[in-house]
Amino acid sequence: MSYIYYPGCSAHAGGRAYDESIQAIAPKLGVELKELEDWNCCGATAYMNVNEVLSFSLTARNLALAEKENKPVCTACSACYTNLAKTNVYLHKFPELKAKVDTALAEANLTYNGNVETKHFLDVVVTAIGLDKVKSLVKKPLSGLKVAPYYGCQILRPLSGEKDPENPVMLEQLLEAIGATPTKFALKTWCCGGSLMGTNDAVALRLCRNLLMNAVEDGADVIAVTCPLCQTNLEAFQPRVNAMFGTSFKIPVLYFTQLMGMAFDMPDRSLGLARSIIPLTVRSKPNPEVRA
Amino acid sequence: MSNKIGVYVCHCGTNIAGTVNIPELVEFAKAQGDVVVAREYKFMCSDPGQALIQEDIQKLGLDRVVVSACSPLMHEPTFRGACEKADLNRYLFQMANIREHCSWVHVDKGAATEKAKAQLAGAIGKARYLAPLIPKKVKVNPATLIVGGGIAGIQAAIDIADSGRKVYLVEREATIGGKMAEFDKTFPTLDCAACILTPKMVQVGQHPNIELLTYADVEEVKGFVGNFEVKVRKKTRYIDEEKCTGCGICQEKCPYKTASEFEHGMMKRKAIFMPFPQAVPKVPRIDPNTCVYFKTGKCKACVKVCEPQAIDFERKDEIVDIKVGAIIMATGYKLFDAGKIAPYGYGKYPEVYNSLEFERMVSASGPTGGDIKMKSGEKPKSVAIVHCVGSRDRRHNEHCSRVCCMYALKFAHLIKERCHEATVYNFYIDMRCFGKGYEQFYQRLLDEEVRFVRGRVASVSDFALDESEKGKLVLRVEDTMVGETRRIPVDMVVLANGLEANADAAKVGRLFNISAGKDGFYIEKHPKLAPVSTATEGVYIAGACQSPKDIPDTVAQASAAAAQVLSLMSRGEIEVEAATANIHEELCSGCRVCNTMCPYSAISFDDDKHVSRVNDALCKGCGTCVAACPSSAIFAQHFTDQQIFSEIEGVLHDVRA
Amino acid sequence: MMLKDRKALFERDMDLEFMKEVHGIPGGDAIKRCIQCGTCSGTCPVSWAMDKSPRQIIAMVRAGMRDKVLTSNTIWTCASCYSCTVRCPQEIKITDVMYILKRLAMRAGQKKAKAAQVFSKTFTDLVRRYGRNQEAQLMTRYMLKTNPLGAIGFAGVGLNLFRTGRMPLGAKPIKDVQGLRRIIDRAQQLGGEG
Amino acid sequence: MTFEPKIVGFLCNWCTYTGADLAGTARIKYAPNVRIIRIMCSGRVDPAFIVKAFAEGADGVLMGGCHPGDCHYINGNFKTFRRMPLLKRYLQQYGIDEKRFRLEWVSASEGDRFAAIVNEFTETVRALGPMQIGHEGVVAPQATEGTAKPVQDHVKHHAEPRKSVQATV
Repeated sequence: MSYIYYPGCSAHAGGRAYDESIQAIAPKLGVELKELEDWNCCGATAYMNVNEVLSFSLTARNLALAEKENKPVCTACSACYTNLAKTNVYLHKFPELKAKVDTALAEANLTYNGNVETKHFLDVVVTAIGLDKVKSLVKKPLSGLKVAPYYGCQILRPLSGEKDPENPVMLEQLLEAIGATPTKFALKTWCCGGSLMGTNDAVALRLCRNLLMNAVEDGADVIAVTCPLCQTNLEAFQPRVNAMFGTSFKIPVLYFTQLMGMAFDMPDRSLGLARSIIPLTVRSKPNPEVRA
Repeated sequence: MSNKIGVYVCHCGTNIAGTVNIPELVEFAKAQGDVVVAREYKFMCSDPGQALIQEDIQKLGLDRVVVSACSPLMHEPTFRGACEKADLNRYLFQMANIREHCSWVHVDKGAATEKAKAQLAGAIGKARYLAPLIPKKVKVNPATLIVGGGIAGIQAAIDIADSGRKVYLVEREATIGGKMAEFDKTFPTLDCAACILTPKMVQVGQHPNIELLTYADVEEVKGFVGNFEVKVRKKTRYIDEEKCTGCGICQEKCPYKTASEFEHGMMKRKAIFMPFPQAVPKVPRIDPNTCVYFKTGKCKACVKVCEPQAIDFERKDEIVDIKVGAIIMATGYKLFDAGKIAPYGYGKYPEVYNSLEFERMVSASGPTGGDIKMKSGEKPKSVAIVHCVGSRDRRHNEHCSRVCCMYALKFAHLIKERCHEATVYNFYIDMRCFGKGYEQFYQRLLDEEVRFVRGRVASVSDFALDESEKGKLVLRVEDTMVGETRRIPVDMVVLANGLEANADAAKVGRLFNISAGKDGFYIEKHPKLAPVSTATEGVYIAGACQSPKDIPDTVAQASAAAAQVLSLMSRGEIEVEAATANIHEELCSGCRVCNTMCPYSAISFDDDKHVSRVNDALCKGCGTCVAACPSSAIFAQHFTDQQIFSEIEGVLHDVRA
Repeated sequence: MMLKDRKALFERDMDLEFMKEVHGIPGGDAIKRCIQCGTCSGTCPVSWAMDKSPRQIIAMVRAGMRDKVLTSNTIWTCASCYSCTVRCPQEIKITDVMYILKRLAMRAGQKKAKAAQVFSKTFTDLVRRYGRNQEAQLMTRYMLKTNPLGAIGFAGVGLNLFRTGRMPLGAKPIKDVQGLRRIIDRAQQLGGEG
Repeated sequence: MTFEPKIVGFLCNWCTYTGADLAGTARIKYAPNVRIIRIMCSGRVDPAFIVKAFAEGADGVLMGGCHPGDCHYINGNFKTFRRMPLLKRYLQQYGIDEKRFRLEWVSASEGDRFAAIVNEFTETVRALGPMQIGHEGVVAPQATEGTAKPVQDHVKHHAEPRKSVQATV
């Protein structure tokens, strides 16, 4: 299976470990990822605030570049995913908007006809590759490891590969496939604050507090995430959460791709595990289910 | 041939006159050949309007009448009647639809007037070639079929049967009673549902004029108003209904149990069972999926104890053919599946109940004997009632389900009554208490200190933010009156599910030739003036199959439908369509193409004369055979090639000119 | 000023053009449908931090309260989690409506918009320069522009990210950054904003 | 002044005609170009009607019946459907662009859909431009009860699959 890979800006910064672990496991899964040539920032949420035409034009440039390759685009950053998918929908739904975007693209001799399919890497793994393939690659199942399956927002909403964005199951299914035990995690689709951490940290920190609390109360050993921004907010800002709420959280936050790599028994370096601020100490435990 | 055509243009108040230039249309009509008089009037359908026509027929000796007004489906009968009163054969009348098909759907006055002219010219064109026809009369079979044994079907059945006429009541389940049988109290009077329903059920069961066909489905409907032929499949109960005395010993002795559908799984029932003690008829049925005999061929515990030897494992379905003159559809509704709204946690949290489950819980004859308690056995200290679950929601049902506000209030009252110290919340978007005594009931609940929070609940979760929420179900909702988001922890959540059409409503409707709307509810002939009739003559609708309804409205509709049926019956005979097909024997080549074309096998073949013949008692006048006849030997009376060609020339008058 | 002594809101002071303006933007007309049920606010994970709930904002737009809407912190508190959008029983894309209002507020140069405005501007400037976002620069520049003191709080975080090689400081532009800038400038002009 | 196509619509009484009535009661606005002729069943529509309409100068013909399975007369619409390929071939023989003719199933509850179809078809026909009578060479068939006309026969033979074989040779 072959995709055009859109790393997104954070792949070279906050989300390096995400990018590294994806590059590591993709070949094993039989997924060919060809990085999009000369891609640009998708605009995240910031551009939407400034200028609609502009934000869609930015994403459209990436889609236009991808269209030349005529392969589906795959990204692992939820914000990038939403921007790419949403651009497709909007350009299709609002012709007058598309007209403007087209003129803008013309400035760089680009055209986009709306024929690029966009997918989140999690969707690719679970739907396109399939869990059987994943299971077949597991060498060191993460037995007994309790993982809080955190989806966050933009992988699910407004456009999602899931049947019911209110009640997603992909991540749980994947975690079970690699031998881990997903926790209930009532807040699994709740927001971590996203970029509010920059503009309104008091609010974002409280959201993170609730998520961390929920995960810890469920007895999770680690939180699995699908988005670099969630990872940074939940991990890098844990000390600030503790400072603000007098809590003492110290729970690792890893990308689902890193957990997969661990189960595939791949070297830590290749998975960027060293980039964890809060490292995962236990990798597997005597599985209560097994004992019972 | 020259005619004397009279043309009458209706203003319909401003409905037509507001868009179509009436004087221009009248002038246009006058200019058409054969038209001897053209008039306009505010409301042609009114008595003075009709008088206008009748006067002209008599004074000017009109031999054709054309009315340019609303849809013929609306007023053709009216004007045909008017003509006939003036001794002009009804089939010499033609209508041009310039309201539904013109003034109501077009904005540009010029264009609308042009189209109106074309429609009128078409009608005049057809009128030129109209021929008088004499409608045949056929006897009306005095029996009635009622589909659905809920309160609607029961009421209609009794009303009709009491008049001394035969009623066949077909019910899909093994007992009549429908949804109402599951209820405890009824709003706003709080009289117990069973107390008012069961006597009626018994009455139906014993009524000499009512034949009950329970655990049965209608499989085929043929014929037309006055003479329907219906095939009903009585699914086997593995019980001989004649022999069974309903003693119920088999039920006691049967060793195998499963979850009771009637109690929504909150209680067990046997493999041989009656849905509930008051079931009518008092005949159990065996559920082969639970009965071990069907798996292992052993047991037969029930057979051993059945004195009248009514149990017969070999018993097959039986097909019953019935003939009736009229049909009433009373197929009811289905409760919205709350599981479709994930954030409400139905099916996820044990203390989230849907409305019918709660009805059973509060019912004295239900699983808890009427006690309101949690799975733990304790009484809840706080209960949340959530309105509009699956109603007023574009993702599910756009319509308001009409009864939820009131039954939610009823629930609140019953909780207050049985768990005095419990706090009860109602979360609503709008309180809709429109019926007689309903607003007063709302007032009463306000006095009972039920907490009303105006806001649609966003989510129900067991995630606790602090001690006060631990072990509770937490509702997150905006109190829209305050404009603040609230987290409200409760012990129990009751969902006020909306009402929706049965999953197979459209399919069933097709059997009876009636259509269902996008929402799945059956479409009435006219929303105001013919609410229980349908587009198919002789088929009527009553109750929640037409739209969500409370019990009073359902019963009223049922009696209305019964009245429609009785008026049909008392006429004794009805006129059937005279516009049938007719074969010119001298032109018929005897190719028999039409024989196979006719959907009603109304065309037979005369082997001696080697020609086909139409049996006009069976012919419905669809005209399929006419279009197929290779030698133009068949006429569709009132829709002849000549009439339609002339109509075509008419609607295209402006191109030809 | 006279407004002060008024008790009621006078219809003549309502800005009905505002409502039309919002309706005119792709996705904006849907708010005509709102039945004020409050599902959006009840769903919103940050509604508790808003001075007006999303539902109230929609009501205020329909009433024509331009200033009250554009000065509310609500639109800047929205985290774009789209929870309201997938739950609204009237299928109104509330998150997109918030974007619309954010842009109108920025154009109106509202004070409340400042933080987000600076953030967005810093962000967009960086993208205009490099074609990609540089988180390190974004954070530092933004912090210094808004509240240098607040930066201290982030210092620890930044340090950790730096230590784990997650905040590279070097940055080089993408190949066709010129073409990208042309797109940006044209789009900006077409959008008639920013 | 733009070309306003004149379209003749043959609507079956039970579904499409009622659906059009619903569009009316719901006040759904649509293009005024279709002049409606009511027949009891789409099965009644003799291909000769359609040819007649074109011959009289119609720019398009719209035909509406009940959805398959919903026919008030059990299966008249199915028989109509079976005639269509032959009708289209027939139109071609007369040099009439088959895009000028459309068959649609519209139920009694699809007022909005009826309006949409009328608008769309009107635009299709507008794009095709006016029918060139004579040019597209159509002979107007006449009513033929009693005396079968050649055109008529031709249609009718084609109209009936089982006869078409011997008719075409």
